[in-house]
Amino acid sequence: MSWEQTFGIWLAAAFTLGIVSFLYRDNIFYKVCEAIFVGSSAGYWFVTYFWDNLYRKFYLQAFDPVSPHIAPWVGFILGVLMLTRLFGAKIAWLSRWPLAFIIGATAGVYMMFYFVSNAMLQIGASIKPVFVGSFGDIVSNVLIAAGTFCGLVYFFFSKEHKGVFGGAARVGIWFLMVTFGASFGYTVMSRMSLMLGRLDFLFGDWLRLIS
Amino acid sequence: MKVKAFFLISAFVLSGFVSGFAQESAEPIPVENDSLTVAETPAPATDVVAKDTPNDAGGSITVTWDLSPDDTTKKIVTKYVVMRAEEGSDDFKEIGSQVAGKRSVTDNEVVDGVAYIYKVLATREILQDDAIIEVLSSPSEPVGPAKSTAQWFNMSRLNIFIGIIILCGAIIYYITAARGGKSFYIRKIAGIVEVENAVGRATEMGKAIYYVPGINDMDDVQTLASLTILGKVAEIAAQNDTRIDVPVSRSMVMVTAKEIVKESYSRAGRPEAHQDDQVRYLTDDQFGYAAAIDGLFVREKPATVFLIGAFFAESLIMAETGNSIGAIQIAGTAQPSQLPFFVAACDYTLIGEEMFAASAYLSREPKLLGSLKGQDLGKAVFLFAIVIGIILESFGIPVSNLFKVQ
Amino acid sequence: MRTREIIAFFALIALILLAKYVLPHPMQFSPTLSLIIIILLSLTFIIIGVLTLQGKFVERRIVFIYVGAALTLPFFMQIELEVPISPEVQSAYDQIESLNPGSKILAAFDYDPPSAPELQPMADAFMKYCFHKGIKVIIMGLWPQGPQQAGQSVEAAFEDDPALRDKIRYGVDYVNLGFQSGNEFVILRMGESFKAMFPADIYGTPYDSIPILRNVKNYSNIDYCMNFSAGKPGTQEWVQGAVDRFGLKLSAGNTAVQAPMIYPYLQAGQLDGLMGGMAGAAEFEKLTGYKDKATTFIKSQSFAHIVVIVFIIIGNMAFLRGKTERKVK
Amino acid sequence: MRREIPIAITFIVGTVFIIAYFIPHYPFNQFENWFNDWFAIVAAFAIWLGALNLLKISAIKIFLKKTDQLHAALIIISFLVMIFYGFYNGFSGIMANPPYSYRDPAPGINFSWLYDYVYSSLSATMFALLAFFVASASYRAFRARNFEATLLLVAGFLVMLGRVPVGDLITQWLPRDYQLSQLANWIMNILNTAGQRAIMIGIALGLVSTSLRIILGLERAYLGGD
Repeated sequence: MSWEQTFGIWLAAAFTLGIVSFLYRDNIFYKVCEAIFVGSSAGYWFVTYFWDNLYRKFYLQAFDPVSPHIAPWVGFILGVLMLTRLFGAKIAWLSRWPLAFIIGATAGVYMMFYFVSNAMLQIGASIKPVFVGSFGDIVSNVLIAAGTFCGLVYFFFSKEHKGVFGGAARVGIWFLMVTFGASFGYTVMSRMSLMLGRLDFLFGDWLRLIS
Repeated sequence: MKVKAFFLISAFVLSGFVSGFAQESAEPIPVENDSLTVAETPAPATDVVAKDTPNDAGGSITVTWDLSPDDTTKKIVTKYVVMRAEEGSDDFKEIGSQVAGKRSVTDNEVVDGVAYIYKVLATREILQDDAIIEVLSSPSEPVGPAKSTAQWFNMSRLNIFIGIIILCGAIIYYITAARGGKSFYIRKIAGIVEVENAVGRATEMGKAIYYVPGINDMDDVQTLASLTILGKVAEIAAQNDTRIDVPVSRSMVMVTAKEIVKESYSRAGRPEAHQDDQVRYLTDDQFGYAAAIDGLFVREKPATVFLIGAFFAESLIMAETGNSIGAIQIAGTAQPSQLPFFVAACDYTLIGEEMFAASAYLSREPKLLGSLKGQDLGKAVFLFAIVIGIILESFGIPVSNLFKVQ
Repeated sequence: MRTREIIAFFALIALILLAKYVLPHPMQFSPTLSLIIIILLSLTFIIIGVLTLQGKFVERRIVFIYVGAALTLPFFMQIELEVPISPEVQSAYDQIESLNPGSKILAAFDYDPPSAPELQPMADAFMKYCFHKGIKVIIMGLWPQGPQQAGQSVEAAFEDDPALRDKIRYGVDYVNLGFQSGNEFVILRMGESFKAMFPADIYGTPYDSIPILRNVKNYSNIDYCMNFSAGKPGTQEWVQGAVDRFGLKLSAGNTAVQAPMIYPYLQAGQLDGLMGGMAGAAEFEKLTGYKDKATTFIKSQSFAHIVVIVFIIIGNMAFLRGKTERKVK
Repeated sequence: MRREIPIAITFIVGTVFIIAYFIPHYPFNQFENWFNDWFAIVAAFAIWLGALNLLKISAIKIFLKKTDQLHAALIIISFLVMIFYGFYNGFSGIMANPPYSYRDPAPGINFSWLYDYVYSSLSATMFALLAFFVASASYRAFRARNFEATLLLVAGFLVMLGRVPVGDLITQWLPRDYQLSQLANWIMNILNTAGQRAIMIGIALGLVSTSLRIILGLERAYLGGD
């Protein structure tokens, strides 16, 4: 193993322990690790944005020797306008234009995206014959339909939760609570395996206590 | 109002039928075809049709056929090969193939406006020791000419079009009604009501407020929603003379948040209290950001923490640390997978739609409240559609296709 | 820093040096010692339970220590955890077991390093089993890092049994086609032609000059498919794209987070078998006979799980007791 | 004008992008792809603003406020080291024949080394802290405080038990379909699906409404003052 690798493994082990020490309380080791993490990750993304976005998505496209594209120049112009903030208040207001553009596009694109994937598709999936299959299937179908219905009733803002309507909203909260509990309990185990990966590194690659 | 709702609902349901029929009317027209059977060679495919692929940007023709009578489990037909030539030429080239039992191939290599002729070869590959030793095939009659074109409206999305028109129409209707002076009842939403109390608590304790707007960039509507809420929270904080800190993980969010916080201070009449370093960038990295936020929480010990926006796995890392320093935490996200963690670790959680409603609710502007009322009407239409749909489906009338997305 | 913390810090340094240079490598606790440790830890739970009942809720750092211990100690314990074999893993194993030597299996690696603790053990056991049984493996990935993870599995198999290095030849007994972008469209196009999607393997060797791929045109020339998936694109796309359309036979290994979403396909028969999370990996290791990391990891995971469950029970005991007391007053 | 033009831009762009969803014809079919690229390019410019802000605030700490000097200095140093190797490896990569990427592994200390041993180890460990936080959160939150909390607790507890071999061991006497692991799957696939659907449909409605308010210029906080 080369010295860079050995050094790297010791460094990585020190960082691992430094971050874990936060569980005890904030301390100088965590603080050092945190500062290095913030700085290096900011640098990492800075570099990645430069090469993956600016170089590949703009430079290589716009200056393609065979068929140069025009579309990336729109992004370039928006980006330059964004940087006007660096050059004083006189022209800084220009940076609102690319923001307005991005906000408008985001609102437009995601409005359709969510309407389709979260509303249309989910409603389509809810519309299913209920009384088919075994008794168990029927119970399951009824529960899904009733749960979706009551859950949505809970989200009504313009009607007071009273009477039958309030009752449905309450059942809706119950369904939401079961959903939260189940998804939580469900995730616990896979979160444990994340730490196992680090322990495997510490005891295996670094200390070599396990084979 | 009820009449209007009924009208909207029936329009919605009807529209689905319309779009359902629109799709069906595009049935292929059968083409005459003589079947010539040669010994050992499979019979050709029948009813071959080549036509422009609908609802696309052009450059595509779809070829469909009915299976060859020899396409059975006996494997006399092993595949179909589709050949194409320009009209007036006999130079047929293979453009695609399909395994036995399949009935269509999409040719994406055509030029718009050029007429093409197609034929389908029902093919039998005879294998020996995994190697093809003989290929027998019989061509269908050539069909065409077919031309590809681009469409200006995607008919298969008509149902979505009508759906979004109804929803947006309802929202805009109530916004306009509110402009005209109508006022609407909006119920109390626990988490949102607590926003003001939470800011008040920080004021009493003389400590700062931290507002974390999630880890996504400006290309997520959750971030936009979070920033509009930030505007209201910062205004209340400025009125109370309580410092609000906004550490962010995206540069564009930083730029926007700076504008918002500054504006909130001047709306609160305290522009002099605003400091430039209240909004600051940390790092674009998910866990780097979480590490930095954790550090800030334990060192600065804010009295109130807002975690509102798009969060992923880091949600619990932040919320647990916020909890450990005893801060009042109000969270909100439309990330269904992270809601359980916020519910478990925070004092109040704005669940999905509630987060989007928060800025309208906090502003108390009638126009914005009107949009909530419109949203509710949309919800009523959806609920109605689900109930009716389930009933119809249970009686064997298929309607779920009305919500199909292509 | 308080003196106690300084002492703890130097103790940690000493422990690291001890572990690195003095302790035996690998280190293992005997079964008796392991049992004693487990009993001692369980006893401390009783103490915590009593304390909590007296109204003293333990602080979260105590919970952290227990989780840490539960995750760490099993690495060194020589104890066997009974892993019941679930029918879905058994069926995945049976399918591979029924293949004749020389059969060709497509192995799709659709995950990245963060999911490796759960999926790598499955992939390792799978690779070892196939190599020993003489099943030919065609590796591909719809996730960019997938093929690298596959490379690690191949290496793990060679390290486990160095004799395989001579027996198993690249290009003849296995091939790594690499990554192809395009998600579910790759799966669909492969139904027509593998070569269209993978004109060359990961080293740039043309498709046609690789012996194992001779006569492999599309799914119909593949005897079985195994998918290791951590999300999208993954098992769901394979079922919809390859099983439903082209009749591919498929089993899958999934992360625990993914698995429940995949169960309906199993019930519908579109999927032969399913290994879910660490438990699935441990079961598969047991069935194939190549016990390795998952068998260790599942111990840690189960212990950590039990710790969480016990703490929830303790928390509720005290809480309920407090409630009834208040009612009595 | 400083507010009117941006509002007009938002309105026009937003409307065009909604309409584009229904038009398969060029150039509308390309808008979404273009937007993704444009956004990526703008983000690459914007990160200069963020990075300079990070450096400025750290520098102020070191030289003016004289607090947290070590912390601030480490941020600046590690940022610059990463940038140096990122650009050094990147530019030598595109000059080389055949060209290679800045993140390709190579012997010695370089961007890929920093990624593997510094960035990845920090990132993976921070992620792994969840193993502990998930435990402390469930210890605190899963208490039968009231009926709703009890539902949360019971659902969570059953699913948690159903996910470890122990769960099936204690219900081994039941038929396979009723064992704890299958019960957990049932809760996930039925009850959880119902709740998730309600949440998702609600989100769609809220999101459409928010987007519409933004496009119509009713929510304009992001534009700041005049």
